[in-house]
Amino acid sequence: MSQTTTSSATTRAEPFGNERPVTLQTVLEHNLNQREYDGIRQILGRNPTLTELGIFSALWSEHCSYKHSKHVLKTFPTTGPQVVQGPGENAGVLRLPDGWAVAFKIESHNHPSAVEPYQGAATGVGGILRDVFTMGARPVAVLNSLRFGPLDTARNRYLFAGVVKGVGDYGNCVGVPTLGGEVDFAPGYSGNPLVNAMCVGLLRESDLTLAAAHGVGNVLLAMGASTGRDGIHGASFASEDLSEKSEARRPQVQVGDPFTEKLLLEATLELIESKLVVAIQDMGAAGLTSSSAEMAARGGVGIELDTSLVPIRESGMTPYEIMLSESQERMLVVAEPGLVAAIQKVCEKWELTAVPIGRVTDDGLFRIRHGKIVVAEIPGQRLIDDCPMYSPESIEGEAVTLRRAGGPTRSPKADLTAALPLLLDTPSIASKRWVYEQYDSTVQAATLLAPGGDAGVLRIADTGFGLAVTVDCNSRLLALDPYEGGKATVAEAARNVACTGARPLGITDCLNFGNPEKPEVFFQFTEACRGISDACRAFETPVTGGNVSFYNESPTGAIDPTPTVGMVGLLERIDDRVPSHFSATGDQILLLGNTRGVLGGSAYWADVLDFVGGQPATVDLKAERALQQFLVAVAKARLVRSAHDCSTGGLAVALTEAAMGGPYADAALGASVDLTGYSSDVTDEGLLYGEDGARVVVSVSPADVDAVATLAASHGVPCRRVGAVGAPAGEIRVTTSNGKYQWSSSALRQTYFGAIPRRMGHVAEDAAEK
Amino acid sequence: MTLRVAVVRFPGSNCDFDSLHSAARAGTDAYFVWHRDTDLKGADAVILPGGFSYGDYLRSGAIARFSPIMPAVQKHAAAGGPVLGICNGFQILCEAGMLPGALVRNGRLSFVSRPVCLQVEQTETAFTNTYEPGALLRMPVAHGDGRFTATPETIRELEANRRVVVRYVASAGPARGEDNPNGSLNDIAGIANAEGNVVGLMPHPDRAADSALGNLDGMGFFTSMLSWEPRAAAGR
Amino acid sequence: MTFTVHVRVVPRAGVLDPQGQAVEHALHALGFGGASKVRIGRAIEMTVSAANAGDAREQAKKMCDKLLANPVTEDYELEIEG
Amino acid sequence: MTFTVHVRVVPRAGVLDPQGQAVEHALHALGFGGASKVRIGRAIEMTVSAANAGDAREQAKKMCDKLLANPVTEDYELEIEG
Ligand SMILES: Nc1ncnc2c1ncn2[C@@H]1O[C@H](COP(=O)(O)OP(=O)(O)O)[C@@H](O)[C@H]1O
Ligand SMILES: [Mg+2]
Repeated sequence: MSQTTTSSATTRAEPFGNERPVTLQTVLEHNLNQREYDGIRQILGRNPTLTELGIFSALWSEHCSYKHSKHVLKTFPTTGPQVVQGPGENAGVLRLPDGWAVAFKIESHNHPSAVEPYQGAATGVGGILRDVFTMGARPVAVLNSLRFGPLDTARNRYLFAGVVKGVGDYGNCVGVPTLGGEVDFAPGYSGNPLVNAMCVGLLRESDLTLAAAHGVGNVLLAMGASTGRDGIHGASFASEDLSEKSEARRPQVQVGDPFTEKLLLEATLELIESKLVVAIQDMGAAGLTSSSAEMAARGGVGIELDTSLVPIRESGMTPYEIMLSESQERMLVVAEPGLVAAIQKVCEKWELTAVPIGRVTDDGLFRIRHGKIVVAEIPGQRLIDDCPMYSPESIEGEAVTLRRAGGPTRSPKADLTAALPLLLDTPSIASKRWVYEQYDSTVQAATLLAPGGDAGVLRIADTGFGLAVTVDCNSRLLALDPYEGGKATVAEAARNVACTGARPLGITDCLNFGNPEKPEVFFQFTEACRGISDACRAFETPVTGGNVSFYNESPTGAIDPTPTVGMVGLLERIDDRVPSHFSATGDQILLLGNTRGVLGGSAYWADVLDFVGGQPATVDLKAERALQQFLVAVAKARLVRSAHDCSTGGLAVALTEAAMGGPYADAALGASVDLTGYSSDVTDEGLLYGEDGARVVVSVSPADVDAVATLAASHGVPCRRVGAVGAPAGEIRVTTSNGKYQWSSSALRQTYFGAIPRRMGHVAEDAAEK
Repeated sequence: MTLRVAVVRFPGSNCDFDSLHSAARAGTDAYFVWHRDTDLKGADAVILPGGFSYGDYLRSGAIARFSPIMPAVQKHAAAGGPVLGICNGFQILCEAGMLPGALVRNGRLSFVSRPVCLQVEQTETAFTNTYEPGALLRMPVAHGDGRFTATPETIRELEANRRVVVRYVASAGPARGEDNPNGSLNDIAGIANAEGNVVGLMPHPDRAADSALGNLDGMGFFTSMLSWEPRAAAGR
Repeated sequence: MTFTVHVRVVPRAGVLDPQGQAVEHALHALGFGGASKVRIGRAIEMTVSAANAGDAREQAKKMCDKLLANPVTEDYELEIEG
Repeated sequence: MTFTVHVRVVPRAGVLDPQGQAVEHALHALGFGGASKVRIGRAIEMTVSAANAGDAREQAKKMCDKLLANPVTEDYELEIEG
């Protein structure tokens, strides 16, 4: 329990060497304001030393303190029978059958990736892996959600190529399969790409380890890589707009070492299994500072560190630098003195070092010495708890209201046949094979459904069950209507999971937004969170954790709101899994859900008619839930051969994706679909390209059509037989009351798989845009 | 008594369990040997698994081949004992000079992870003797340095003595374009030594040897160890 | 006239070089205890046609700044052979 | 005494060097038409303690033959700085 009081404690600390005295200027350089500085002085009862200021600035940065978002995050549903660990730890944990549990978490590495895409992305993956294995979970899958500006500029192609290579090289080396992800391209991300990495880990519920320091007199050990000057001030860096200034800050670039990460992973799991540690946590953002302060606060204890004992890589590092370094592949361990030798033996086996650098104390103080000198002494609980919280103004931007009210000006381009290949050639819709082919998706020999379908599915060795994992976000919908967009994002994730036959269990989220001090941005944030909350309540998929990334702004303005949702689902019997693609000529095609033909916010309007706007479809959470439950039931009954949800691009794109087959199918299949049954007040545009939610295309063997229809009816899910799967290399034909449309399935396949490679043909010279 | 199979774990191995489980499913008594060990604990056969030993820094397999366990592996192989190198294991065998040639950066210069189609061209080896000659197999590749390269003489020697064990092909006919995922010379995916007891390949039979995954095409590499009878190279 | 240009691109001082570390360990394990401060980068070799050595260097420098080296993490050195 | 050793490891002539080709192509696209025969290898930089320059070279040579270069595909060159 906490030892601290709210009255200003009297603590003492002296400057280190000839470090500069703290002035208001220094304070501002540390991204703290006058009010926050006064708070610090009040807590200390004196002026801080430079080291103390650095520590406060890191922990009171947006990234660590959530000072603009905490009160909103509190509104998330975070409980449920399946929740083992909700928000507050390094990762959330959900219960699985037979004593198993799944730990998962998503986190952003946007700003580092904008400066150095390869290392920024690589270290992003490294950080999220550590968040999961510090819980005692073995990582079994990684996913990534990426955003870039359009591929028609070399700079954007360079960032895209570098990020993908960075994500791949790191995860491939550590040996965790990438089972999913998403990539979207829009002008708003040009100055400010997004790199969100998610990790899913597996553990025995009984092995769950929490990162709370306990036991006065216990030892703190620095484990893993030595400490250099990498990424000093990464935490506050991540909390400011990108500008020329950040270019000047380039020396902060952190370099990832996936080989050391792999050793760290094995050593950590061995330490936890053999019950040698009290607590363990990675040194992530704000490195030694946040890991030690967070562990102390969670345990309500004090700690004392001696920075002169920390193994360093560069000579002459100051306590300030050592406390704030973000060198990668490091862990902080709390252990009983008697077990230190045993811990070091395990580390030695894995060619790592674990060095005592401090101890747990009973005075509730966060004390840093360098040898004899005390360079920082701060009441620990207040360091974490007393960061001022903000609730900025929240007003919808006028431009958005206008865009929502508007509509496209019809143009001759509106040829509904030409529109389909055009959409399939749009990088945001086109196949991402160019990306996931660079990621090992089969290591660990557990992959049942690899990238290229709705959700990734892996089996849990020696059990009958599996997990489905996905990450989703449709930023265009959120930009137009953050509340409905928030709901739609969770709904799409859940549909993707349910399409494979798995039951959605819970989510983690990465909330990427612009500067929260701008009312229109904060409006997007609060509304999106409200939408996510309502959807999660309706689906009973609690939020178990996540991450907030604000200040995603560049000279060109704020990014579109991008709250990425990562979801896991349980597939009770792996043999019930359902793929996304048609498999047999003659199978019947059924369309589930209601089709109203809503085009607001659709890709058709945006990419074909050049109008980004309109009112997106209202998400019917009841219908989505019913659809999810039906998909799980119909998979259990083994009644469908494939299931694929309708999202961006509407029915036409969903149908084509299912027919064209997976990334390595030998041939694309045809399909003939008859939509004349739909009331003629739905336009052909709406039928083909409308983006109503709660819809899924399934293929069914002719013998099972009636059984599927009956089951659908019993779930209250609209279900209509619309056609049949055609021959290999056949045509895709759609008939409506007003027209007939026809495409060559093979040609569409080429467009769809060729779109990104075609644009990424000159990676070598794009590198000139670094 | 059952066949004892030692799977060597190097720092950075990440397919060690995949190989161990595949060998066990094949009915062998499979166990781990640590890279710092110096004896194989009475192994009848040895597997060098996939992964990124020592991060594949410098060159894939270049550092691992100096591990304390390697002399024992070399001795075992010299005595005719079966040794299988999968992916990184293949790279280590080449770096150690136990197989000819080298595995260099993929032609496309990026990591490639996808299923490939293979044809079994040599069944008189410790790891392919349960396959039908010419059998077509589907299994994943996942590597950055998989382009097999060697001097023209070596290539000629390998082809002349039918030491190419598996070759990249199309589902029907010879490989075209992407069918050879890394630009290997002669579409070579795996080779053997003259005696057929040492085999290395880039694709992953260890990821295609489990009915639960719906693919058993790779199982033969593990069952073959059980039915292998060494014969003098002259006997070929 | 043509010149042979050797470019040496190495990780900037202070930037972590995991590859160099691994190789240094390996060298020690192999008994080369005398080796230290191992850094590993890229060696680029090319022919440049230019009026004179100075011009060749100029061109090579431009190529490095623009393409061959990553200013965020790397330094480079040039050598021109007549 | 300590010496700075520069090792340049390059793909042997005749061994395909796709990376070199890609970079050469990129250089041309960026307007550096004068560049040709681009080959890309590894630059290794280290400190070697030795009795004299000759001994340092000897040691470095051994390191290359044993570990730093692959005899099947690569050639190397050494430079010793006092
Ligand atoms: N968007 C969010 N939704 C729910 N919980 C969140 C969100 N952002 C952060 N949290 C929770 O707040 C805690 C601190 O977050 P963070 O600082 O990102 O952890 P880490 O140390 O892994 O960076 C974590 O437990 C995280 O799950
Ligand atoms: Mg963490």
